[in-house]
Amino acid sequence: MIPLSINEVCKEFPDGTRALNGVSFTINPGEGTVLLGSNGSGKTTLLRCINGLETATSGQIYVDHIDVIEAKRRHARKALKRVRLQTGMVFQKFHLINNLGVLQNVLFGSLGRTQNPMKMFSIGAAKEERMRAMACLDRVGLADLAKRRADTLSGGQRQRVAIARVLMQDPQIVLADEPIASLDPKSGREVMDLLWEIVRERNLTVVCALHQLKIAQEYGDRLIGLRCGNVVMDTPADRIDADQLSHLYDDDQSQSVPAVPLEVTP
Amino acid sequence: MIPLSINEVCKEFPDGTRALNGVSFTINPGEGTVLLGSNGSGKTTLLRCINGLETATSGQIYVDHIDVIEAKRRHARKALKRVRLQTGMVFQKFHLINNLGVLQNVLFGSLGRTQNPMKMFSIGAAKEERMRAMACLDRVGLADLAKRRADTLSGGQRQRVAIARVLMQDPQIVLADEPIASLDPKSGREVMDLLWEIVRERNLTVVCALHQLKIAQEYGDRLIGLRCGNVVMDTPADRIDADQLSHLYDDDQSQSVPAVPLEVTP
Amino acid sequence: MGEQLRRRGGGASGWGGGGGLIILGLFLHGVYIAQLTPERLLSGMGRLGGFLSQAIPPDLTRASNFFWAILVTFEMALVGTVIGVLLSLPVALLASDNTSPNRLVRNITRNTVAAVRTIPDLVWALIFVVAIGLGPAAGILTIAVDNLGFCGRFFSERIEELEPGPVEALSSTGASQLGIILGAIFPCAFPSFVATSLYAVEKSIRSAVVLGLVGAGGIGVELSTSMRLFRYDQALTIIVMIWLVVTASEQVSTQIRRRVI
Amino acid sequence: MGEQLRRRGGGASGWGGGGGLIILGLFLHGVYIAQLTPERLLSGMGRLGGFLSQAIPPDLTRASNFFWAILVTFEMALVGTVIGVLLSLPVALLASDNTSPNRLVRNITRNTVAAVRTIPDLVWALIFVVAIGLGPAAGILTIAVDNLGFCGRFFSERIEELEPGPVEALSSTGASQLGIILGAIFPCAFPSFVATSLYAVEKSIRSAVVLGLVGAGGIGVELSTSMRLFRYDQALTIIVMIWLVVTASEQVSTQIRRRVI
Amino acid sequence: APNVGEGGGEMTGAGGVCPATLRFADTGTEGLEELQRDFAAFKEVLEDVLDVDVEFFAVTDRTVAAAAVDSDQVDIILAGPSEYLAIRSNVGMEPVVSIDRPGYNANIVVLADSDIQNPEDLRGKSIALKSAGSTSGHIGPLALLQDLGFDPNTDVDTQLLEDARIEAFAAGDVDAFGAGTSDIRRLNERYGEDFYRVLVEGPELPRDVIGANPNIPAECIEAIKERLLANQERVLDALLESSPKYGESSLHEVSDSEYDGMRKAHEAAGVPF
Ligand SMILES: Nc1ncnc2c1ncn2[C@@H]1O[C@H](COP(=O)(O)OP(=O)(O)OP(=O)(O)O)[C@@H](O)[C@H]1O
Ligand SMILES: Nc1ncnc2c1ncn2[C@@H]1O[C@H](COP(=O)(O)OP(=O)(O)OP(=O)(O)O)[C@@H](O)[C@H]1O
Ligand SMILES: [Mg+2]
Ligand SMILES: [Mg+2]
Repeated sequence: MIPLSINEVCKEFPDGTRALNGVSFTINPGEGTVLLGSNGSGKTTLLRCINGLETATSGQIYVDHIDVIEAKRRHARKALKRVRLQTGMVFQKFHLINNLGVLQNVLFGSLGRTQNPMKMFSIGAAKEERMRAMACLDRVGLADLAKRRADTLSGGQRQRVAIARVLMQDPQIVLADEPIASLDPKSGREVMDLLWEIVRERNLTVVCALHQLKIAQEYGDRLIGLRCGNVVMDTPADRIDADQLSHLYDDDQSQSVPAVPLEVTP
Repeated sequence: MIPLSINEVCKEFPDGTRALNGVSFTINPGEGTVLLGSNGSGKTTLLRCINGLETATSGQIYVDHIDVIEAKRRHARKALKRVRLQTGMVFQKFHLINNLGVLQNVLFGSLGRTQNPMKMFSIGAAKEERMRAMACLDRVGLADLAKRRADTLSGGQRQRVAIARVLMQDPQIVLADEPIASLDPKSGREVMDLLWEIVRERNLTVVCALHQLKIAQEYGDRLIGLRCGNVVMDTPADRIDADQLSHLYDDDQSQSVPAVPLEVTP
Repeated sequence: MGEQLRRRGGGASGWGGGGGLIILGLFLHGVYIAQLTPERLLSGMGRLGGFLSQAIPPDLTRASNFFWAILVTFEMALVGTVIGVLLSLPVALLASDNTSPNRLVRNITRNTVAAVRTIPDLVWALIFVVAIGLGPAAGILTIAVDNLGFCGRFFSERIEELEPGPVEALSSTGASQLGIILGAIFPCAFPSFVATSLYAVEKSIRSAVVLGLVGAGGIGVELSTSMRLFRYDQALTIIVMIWLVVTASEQVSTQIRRRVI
Repeated sequence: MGEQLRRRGGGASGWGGGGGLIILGLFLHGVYIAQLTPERLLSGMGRLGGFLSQAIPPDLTRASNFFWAILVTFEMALVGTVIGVLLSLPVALLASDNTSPNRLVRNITRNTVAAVRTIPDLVWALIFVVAIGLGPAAGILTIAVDNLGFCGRFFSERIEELEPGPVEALSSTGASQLGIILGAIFPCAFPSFVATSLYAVEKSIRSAVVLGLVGAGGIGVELSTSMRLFRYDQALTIIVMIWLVVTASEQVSTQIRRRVI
Repeated sequence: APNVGEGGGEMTGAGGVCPATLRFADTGTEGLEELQRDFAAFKEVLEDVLDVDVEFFAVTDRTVAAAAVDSDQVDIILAGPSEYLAIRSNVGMEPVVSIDRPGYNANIVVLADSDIQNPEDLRGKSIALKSAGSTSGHIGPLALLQDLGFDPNTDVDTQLLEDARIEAFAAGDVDAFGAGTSDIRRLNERYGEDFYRVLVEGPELPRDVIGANPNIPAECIEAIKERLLANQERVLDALLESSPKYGESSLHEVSDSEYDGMRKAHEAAGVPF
């Protein structure tokens, strides 16, 4: 199975905002990790660096023994593709293709695996792929909406379609950026159940950014807390203490002030 | 103060989806109401009907003694404007103007009040308006980011800018569509505190769609539960029972199946 | 509901099907009369050499004259485009589904813009010559009207494609139509408007032959004279010079767009 | 950071300031030479009456001839535009910041497209006549190349303006560039591509004078002949007929766009 | 010349000396301006007289016509005098027959109430012309000025106004107008004969030419010439159906030297060949 290892990763945006400030941790196969941290602490940035959507400024990220940062910097397509095939992402803002159908959006999950992308369009798709996509939709409870256009769905429905897309991709690592932010409590739990079911079943690795502490403690094997782009907490979920948690969201530097190094300000 | 009264409101979308199925309730001034319901139960649709962004198919909605649905149908601009001046909205997807600055976005909150919209651009804005906007930003803890472009903010930061915009608008009724969905727990509470503080202070009316039951019970004076476009629960927050709540998210008809009347299906 | 959707789709494609068949027929007949066989294309390639040899090397003797002509053309194109773009903004708002006060106004505006586009350059040039006499002014107005037709349509399409979110956000504050336009529509459409306008300047430089028609000089006359007198080498010089100006303005345009996107 | 941002902004506006000043100077000089005084405009209005009276009422005697000429022109414009649009798709992908394999390819493509646009109709007509002889084929290819320049640029701009979200979503599945293009870029840009292409057909009908250059006939020749012979009443008939065709195609275009937006 | 007669390949036309198909382009002499755009009769007569298939193109641009000759895409061409010279010197063209057009000349006119009373007053004035290389709208008037002792490039302000020339002249935006016969007729139609004054009237201009691509065999050119001259009535009647300007025309044998005067005029105009 594929380990994920992150070493001293920094990310500075072109405008000088420093979102990650030397993040390091290693996740064991099959570990369900929850990423906590206040708004702007760098969770999204970290997840995007892992699958190479964002190029980290320094450090190493190993997925399947490939250094993502290096691959990204050298524009090594093949390496990057291998990384991405193995990492599925659920975005905070869903990122569906709005003017296509729901089933089509799910079918796109397996776009990385096919040689011929034409095969992934609902008209030309092989029957078995369509069946798989329907099964994925069914698993998130939206089989009835397969033919709807994605932009007529409610927020929560969209989020589930995005999750179905990742199921379709069938990756080894799932990166989930607040996957249940817009789901109702019951659906949220169902989705978490679903994610964790797959993790257990296939011994996958999950990194999931969450704001719901209760859910985080309930589902996560391990909780990693970010603050101003630093790892300030990293414990098994059952050994967490309330103090640590509340410290994570402390006001002073972390949330309202962006994660900018002080020396840049005049 | 302004009461909000909703009577037998139905909404059918052009494609036949029936999102609201005869919703009625009246909210007393200063009442903090929380709207609960599973994904697709019609919360967003209801809120959008209240300020006339969506035209309800039938029924009456009275804001400030004006029938919104009627006004909308007759394209009565003045009436609609009066309604909208009094109702501030926080959107699920923030809806900031991405390529403008944060302060500018907040300034737009008072666009409805000015005769001359040119005055609302940060360059031409009156000093006092700018000061007010800065104060609103400060209240959501983002005063430092006033000059950033809105699209460089994190999800949570954007949500807070959207809330600052509503503060700037200073309405009598606040319609909030999952205002804390992407906020971290501490900020989420802060925002709820903020909203409720204003509600109490100015005796405003809030209707707030939420998925966090705990927060709903803690803040709401009254909880209204929607299911398939029907009100299935309407109780003071302190008299809620767990059974009722869990029933709200029951699987059978409510979530995966869209709120479509059965007779439409062949 | 599935059924309903399908029925709706079916009806639409039935209607579109009729129109589609006619268009397909016209298209196929067009292909037929073109007789555009691959062999013809291939054998043609060989013949181009002789033609090109007449244009290469470019004749640079009059390059400095051309430079001034291009500069003047650029100035007039710029003024004309600015006028056209400014007029296009309100027109586009009136012509767009989501900003027009009502259907009637929208249809009238849209058809008027289409009519403005249909009337050829030449006619506009004549109209303005009759009205205000020969000279740069007539040329500038012709360019302005040309761009009104072009930008009016493209601005309007862009406005119709905007995400509804920001507009709804400002509507919900009770903002007036003007407030929404200035606060949400223009900022969101701005990058696209800038790009379209920059293209319009470029287009006007190229189509500045019209400036020659009205006695305002410019590079258009030079180019058409060179071509008519078979001075391909001189024409090539002009084309290259225009291309340089266009490329330079593309650079500026890219810079500007990068800043506004 | 505020400081930094400001400094960056300052530098940029310093650079842009220089270019901006030059452009402003050219613009002002353009305004100056135009001498476009309000009195001139006003007094000009009066003179238009005589001009219009020659055009009204339209002369319908040759309307049926015109109808066939417009139909033929439409066919050829359609074929030319389809070719041009199909060629534009890959070209636009190579020319866009966010889809081009690298900067070099992007710059080369972009400048080539600009060059294609700079070369006038007449020159393309010459090239195609040399290559494949007089007739509709040369006209169609000229229209195609013209549209390649136009659509290549507009498609590319649209692609650069797309929201990054859907593209990132597909990238993150490990999709190849082709997969991303087919799955995210084309669907998201589709409404805009359709609108641009429909405009391109319209534009080609109007600019189909090029078909006359190469002996393929069409309405462009009729119109320019009418104008040259001062048969304004006949010209008006043609303009109105083109306008009707354009309006009809706008209707179809609106229908199509409403379905794809 | 692989392309000559590519339509048939064999030399079966005009009694076995010409290609089976001849491609004929009318450059519209001065654009297509005078043409009624109906060449069906002319094409039919040509096919009958020459005993070939004729592929006919009405081309609206002289440059395109020249390019078509140059690349052997066209065999026979009907051209105005200055186009003949331009095409001949640039890509080659053999004159076959010429067509005269009685009364076809260039003039310089001014508005009736103009201060300009005699040609000498034109010095320093602006004069509207048509387009570069046009026989009656550019070369002809410039030759007149040259004969008057002007240097047309410096002593007067010439403006090439194409289709706006008549309106501009009528509006008084220019002082004078170099008008061909057809321009005069249009002035008469639109503004009446009292509207303007002919200041200088030029001599009759050289004849239009039917010319052949130099790659056409000499026997074929000779055969075409004979057949055209022998059937002059029918050919001219058919031609008249396509264009009224050939009203009192007749066909003539032609030699290139006929156009030497025109060559000089071109030189004087600053556009030598
Ligand atoms: N493109 C960008 N340019 C500049 N700064 C950015 C950009 N994207 C993010 N940032 C900044 O980087 C920091 C980390 O952002 P990130 O989105 O990773 O936070 P997050 O932990 O996901 O927050 P949230 O919980 O609100 O989603 C924030 O200060 C944010 O403003
Ligand atoms: N424009 C539309 N066209 C058709 N159906 C729509 C449209 N917008 C919403 N719907 C449908 O209306 C129903 C109610 O949607 P709504 O967005 O109001 O739900 P919600 O309660 O806000 O859900 P969530 O908690 O997921 O945000 C859903 O079934 C949805 O699919
Ligand atoms: Mg985030
Ligand atoms: Mg909702």
